[in-house]
Amino acid sequence: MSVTLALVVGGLTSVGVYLITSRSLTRLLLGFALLGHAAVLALLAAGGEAGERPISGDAPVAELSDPLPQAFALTAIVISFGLTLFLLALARRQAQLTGDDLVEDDLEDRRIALETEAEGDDA
Amino acid sequence: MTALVGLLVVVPMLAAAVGFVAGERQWVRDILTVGSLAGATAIAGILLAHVESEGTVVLRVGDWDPELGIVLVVDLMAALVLLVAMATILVVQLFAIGQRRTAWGADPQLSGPLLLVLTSGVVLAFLTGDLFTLFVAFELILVSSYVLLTHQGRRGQIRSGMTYVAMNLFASTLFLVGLAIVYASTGTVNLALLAERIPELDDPLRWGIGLWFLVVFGTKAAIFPLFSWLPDSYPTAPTTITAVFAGLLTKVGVYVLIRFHVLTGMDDLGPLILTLAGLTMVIGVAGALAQDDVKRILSFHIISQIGYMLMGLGLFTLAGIAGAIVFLVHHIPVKTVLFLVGGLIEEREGTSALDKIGGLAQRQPLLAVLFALPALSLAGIPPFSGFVAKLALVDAGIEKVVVPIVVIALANSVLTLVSMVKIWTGVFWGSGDDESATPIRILRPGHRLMVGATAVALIASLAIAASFGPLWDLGERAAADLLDSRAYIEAVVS
Amino acid sequence: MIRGRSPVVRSAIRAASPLALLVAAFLFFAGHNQPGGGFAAGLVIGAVVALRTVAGIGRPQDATRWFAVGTALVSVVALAPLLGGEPLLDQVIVSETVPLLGKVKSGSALVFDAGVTAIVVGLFVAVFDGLDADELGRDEVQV
Amino acid sequence: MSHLVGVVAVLSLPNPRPAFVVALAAPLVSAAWAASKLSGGEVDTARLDWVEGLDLAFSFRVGPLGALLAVLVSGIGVLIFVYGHGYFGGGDRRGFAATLLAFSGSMLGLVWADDVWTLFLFWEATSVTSFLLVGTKSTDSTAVTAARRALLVTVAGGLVLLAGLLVLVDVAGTATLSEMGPVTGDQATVAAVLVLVGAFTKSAQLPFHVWLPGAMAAPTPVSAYLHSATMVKAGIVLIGVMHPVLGAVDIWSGLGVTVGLLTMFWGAIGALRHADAKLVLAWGTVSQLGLMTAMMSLGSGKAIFAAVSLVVAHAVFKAALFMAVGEIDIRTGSRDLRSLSGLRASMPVAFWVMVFAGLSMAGVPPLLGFPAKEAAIEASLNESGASGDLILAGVTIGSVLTVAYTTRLVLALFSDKGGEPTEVAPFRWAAAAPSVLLSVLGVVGYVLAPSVTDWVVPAAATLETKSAGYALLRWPGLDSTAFWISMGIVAGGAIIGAAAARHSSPPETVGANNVDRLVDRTLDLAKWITGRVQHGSLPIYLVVMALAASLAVIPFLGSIDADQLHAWDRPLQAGMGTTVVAAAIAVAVIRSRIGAALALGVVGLGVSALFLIQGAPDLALTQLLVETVIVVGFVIGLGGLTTQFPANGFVWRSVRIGTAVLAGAAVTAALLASAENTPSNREALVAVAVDEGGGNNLVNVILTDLRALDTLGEVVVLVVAAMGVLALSRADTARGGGAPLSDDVRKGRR
Repeated sequence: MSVTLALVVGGLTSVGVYLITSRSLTRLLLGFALLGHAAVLALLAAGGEAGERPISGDAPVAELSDPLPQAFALTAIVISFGLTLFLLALARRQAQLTGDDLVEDDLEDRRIALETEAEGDDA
Repeated sequence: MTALVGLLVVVPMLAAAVGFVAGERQWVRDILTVGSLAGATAIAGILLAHVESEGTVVLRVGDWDPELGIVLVVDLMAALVLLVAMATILVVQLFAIGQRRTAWGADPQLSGPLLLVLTSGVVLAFLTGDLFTLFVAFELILVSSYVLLTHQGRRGQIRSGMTYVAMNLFASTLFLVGLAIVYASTGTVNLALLAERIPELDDPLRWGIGLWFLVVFGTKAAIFPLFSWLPDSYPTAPTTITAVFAGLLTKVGVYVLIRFHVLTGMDDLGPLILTLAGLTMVIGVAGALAQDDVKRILSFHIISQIGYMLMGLGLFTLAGIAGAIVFLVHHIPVKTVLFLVGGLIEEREGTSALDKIGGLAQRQPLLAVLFALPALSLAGIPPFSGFVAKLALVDAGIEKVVVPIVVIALANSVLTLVSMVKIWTGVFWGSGDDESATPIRILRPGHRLMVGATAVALIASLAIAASFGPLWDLGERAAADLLDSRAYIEAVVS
Repeated sequence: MIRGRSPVVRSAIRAASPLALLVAAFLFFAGHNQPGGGFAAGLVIGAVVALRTVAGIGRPQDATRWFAVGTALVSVVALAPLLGGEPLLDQVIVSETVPLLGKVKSGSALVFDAGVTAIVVGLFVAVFDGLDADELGRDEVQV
Repeated sequence: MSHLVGVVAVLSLPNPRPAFVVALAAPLVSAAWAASKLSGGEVDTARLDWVEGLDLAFSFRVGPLGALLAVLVSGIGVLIFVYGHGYFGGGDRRGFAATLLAFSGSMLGLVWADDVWTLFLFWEATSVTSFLLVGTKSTDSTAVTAARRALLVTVAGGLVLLAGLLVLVDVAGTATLSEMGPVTGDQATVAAVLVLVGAFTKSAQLPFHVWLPGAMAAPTPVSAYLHSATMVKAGIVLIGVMHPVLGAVDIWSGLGVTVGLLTMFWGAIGALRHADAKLVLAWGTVSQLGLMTAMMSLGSGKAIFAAVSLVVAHAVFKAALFMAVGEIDIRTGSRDLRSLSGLRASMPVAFWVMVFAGLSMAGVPPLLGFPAKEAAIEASLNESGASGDLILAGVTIGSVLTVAYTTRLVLALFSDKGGEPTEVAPFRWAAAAPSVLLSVLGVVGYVLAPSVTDWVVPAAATLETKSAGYALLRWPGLDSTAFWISMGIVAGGAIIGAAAARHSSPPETVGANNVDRLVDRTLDLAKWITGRVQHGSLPIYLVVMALAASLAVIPFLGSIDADQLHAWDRPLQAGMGTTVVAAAIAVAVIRSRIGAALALGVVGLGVSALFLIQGAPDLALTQLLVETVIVVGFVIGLGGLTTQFPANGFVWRSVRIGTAVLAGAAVTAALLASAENTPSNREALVAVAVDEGGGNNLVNVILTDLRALDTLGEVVVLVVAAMGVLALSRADTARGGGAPLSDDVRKGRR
């Protein structure tokens, strides 16, 4: 396993996690895009060492890169592509409704949490 | 038999596609959805009968060697859960047709086909013998549920949908990383081969894989502390959608958790899983007690009940896993009925908030019965299915002498009952805010279908209680097959 | 941005369209032996269709049609073997040599790939239709 | 079985009027059947297997005890339905009658059960149906609270019982009661305690008695039924049927007798203080149950005999007393001992019923209560040693108080308080007749004591063979110690009762409040926990998830093998990797939306380059195209928003950064640990790809053929996502409106 690749995956994950824990939906989206990259690179890294492009006849079989993780990665890219577009639409809808793109808290949860916080202050 | 398996996966997708383009022709969609779901239920029934007598059915998609291609495996556990799941979705779809075009229903143009996509995802998740296909199945389920949750574009739905999407998307990312880890260390994603190779790995690596997938599947299954998306998102969705989600989706998570962790021999994670099971039960029921809305109470109950199934898994004994499987089977229809009743209440009263409703037992005695029976089942009162399922699990716990989880499981029953009583006294007894002002809607023609569908689901759950003897035998055999991974490996590889 | 619909942009898009379609065709057929394939082809065609729609060239398209065609193609490939008693998605292969592209596989995998292409194009139509449906309102578009 | 038919029949009645009459048929049949078996006859059994794998079955066994109890349950049931018809007068009572019938059926099932699970089933069924019965006046919050309390206490007790039964089945090796032999040992002790606690909750023993007085919020037919022959007797019956199995456990009789006697005392005190006639009876029931519990768990032949006799006598007189008080209630609108006046003249029937039934309760001849009480005293006398003396003292004091509260009740209820006599509504036959019949039965039972003995003795003998020799004595003779104690009790009790007749100081219902408070506290605690765990804030959830995933990685650290690692596959990889990470950091740091989107594009390009370096041109191509679309989509889709991202607080930011670093490290570690790549079979793949897949591009062959199913799923995902985008963009904005977040919620934001 290439340490560089593992580190790149780790770095992308870090920034991705930092972004998705933001209140801004746009950053949430950016974060998921980065996490998607991280996941795909991880799959690729799982295929072992770099090699020739996996096209039969280009090189001896042993020198080709492992095509299976690449196929996984491709499927993953496409799926996360679709979901990112959907998230984009969600964020846009949210912006339409509230005028900003901030993630809202769940009102009912907040109500219950606040109720008990108030009681906690008394005790 | 394998042709049937193929149909089961692809036909719902095809029907969904036709449904998307059917435009205003609602009858086309109705025929398609009901038809393909009824077909799926029938196929599931045939498969169960076949698997029960002839053993596991394996479909090699595209006729490829399992080392290279994808396999779909129908073993006893899959067939059992599949039948219940298909029948449940069918009933909910009938309910949805009855509920069409009300404030509480979903957009019929989308919801029918989306439900079918969801169905195909569920089928695939139950049947696949391949970890990457499982990922795809999850994505099918998730993307259709994202859209089902949010397609009306209401503010609350967008908010809760965002929570749902974000948490599950994160879990999907983790899933992919998990796949990378698994592939890197074993060179395959085929479950049967994994069942062979993972147990041979070094302990740390094996534990790491087990824990990682516990997080991934645990998020789908809504276990502690990864459940937060569930109670926020479920109550805002239209009834029919919540009913399917509640009955089914978390159970898919539990199902794969059981499948993966048992097949790959992760029994040393048992104590941890038991701890999580206890916490899941307690936190879930605490949430249910804290809520003041029918749908929210019911949502938290899902979490609490997931704890029981997790408990069965955590025991890693034959009785425990069999208990988890039968609990799963019992829980799907019960939960669905409860949510459908929640929908009926909302439909009749215009809200599901406890303090705004009252006295329904007098006005709607049938609804009271429809609620009371599954509620008692959920609380584990005999002779309903919930009692036997819980008894089986508690029995398994006592057998392995894990006292704390047994105590929690029993105490949890009382608390479950408290919250059910809360709904009962709030909704069916007492009086509403202002009785004269309570809107009693005019019965629409679809109402009868809605009540009928709910009743059918209830009868199904009662039938499960009545036939628990054979069910338990099946559950035990399914658990035995799972625990002895050699059978699974042999069926797939040879 | 694209909203501007300046004549220059429009002509550019007009001119680029056939070229892009050609590229897409190449990607599609080369896919089995070279990098490319149905998905990549779909992305290119989709981009063209989307650009044309947004720039106001040609009528807006109905994404669901594309989906219908695409899903029908892939489903047929998936289910057809069942009729012959073969397992799900068992494929038939006929390879032929075509000038420029070399050996090209045709048969069910090609149909399957075509389905993928259609769906990707539909995705583009839907998304650009959706995201472009109405502006965000109050705020000025700031780029 | 006939009860089930009855429930269905009552519910399906077209006309509500004859509900009670129809309902009555079922218990009449079972009472008649059971009565025919009273004087011996064969033991009837029935068994229906349910879940054989778990040893669950419906199993019944009707012996002498079952027959005797069934006669009580069904016989009094019949009278209750007659009484109910009179009590309610009219209105649609189908639901009520059906529930009552279901309850009565459950009770029969309970006394007939021969399998612990069957027993448990009906045990819970009585809890649930009694909940519905107590809450009959569902709009009355007192009734609802009382119903909830009763349900919680009895069901919680039921679960304790369940645990006990599970342990018991484990020790005894069978779930069938008639097959269980005596068990002892540690496990048996655990089972014994658990089973006793379960019995205490149902039979309202200290400290679980709190639900019973509250349950008086129910209509009187319910109280009369639940608290005489049925519900509360379930615990006594349980102790009885468990006696042959668990009686030998050391703690069994000690615990049972102690709790029983304390309850007897405490209940009597309660009965002496209350001013509501029904509550007096309720507390009296608690007290009487204490005596029965003590006798049943004492376990000697005489004691068991006494317990069974008391069960019979108590059922008869307590039902009569409740019915009479209920009659007073409906005809005067009050049950207050302090205000009712002149009833002796205006309600003679009720008066005489109360006198006779009361005397029976006090244990005065010539009434059935007398020989039963005598048996209890004799049983206490039989006990030797200090504990025997204590038991005797307890029973004596308790009995004195029993006489006292009975005397007080009758005197106070029917005395003239001066002033106008209370107005009384017209007489109703159906409401009075059953109580008259029952009070007459008290006398008849005394007269026919030998026959009663013939029924009680075999019943008691099924629990304890030594009970066989005893008999209910009409006249024990002047040389009997027990007789003189009895007489002393009556005299002493009468004096105290008469003195107390004018006083009442209703005690605070401390116990009941405690249960309610416990429930409230639990709810508060639940809210607190929920408030902590379920913040409703997505970022916090995601942090939790990321941390959970990071924790999951800990084991990986142990399996990183440096030999499997190399710095980079190709030097270019290192350069490109650095670029990607730098661009990613830029995405996070740039505060303008468009800038961040462009930085994301750079990351995408870099990743494509990494793909190329790795030998994955298909991925590189696709990634490039996808990235372009996403960046463009970003700009079109969200371009209209304000350009700047909001800043947030230092603490929260630190948490985020910490979590992010941890998660990144975790993923890196996991990948490094899993490096021992088992070679995949590339050779086989290449072979089939070319021969059977018909293509040289292996990735493409995999996608369209080998793993076409994945691709199929993938494109469906795309379709659905696109449908979602369309639906969201077309959603009607007006429908989605809503109030902006309230300020207090905003404060909760991070």
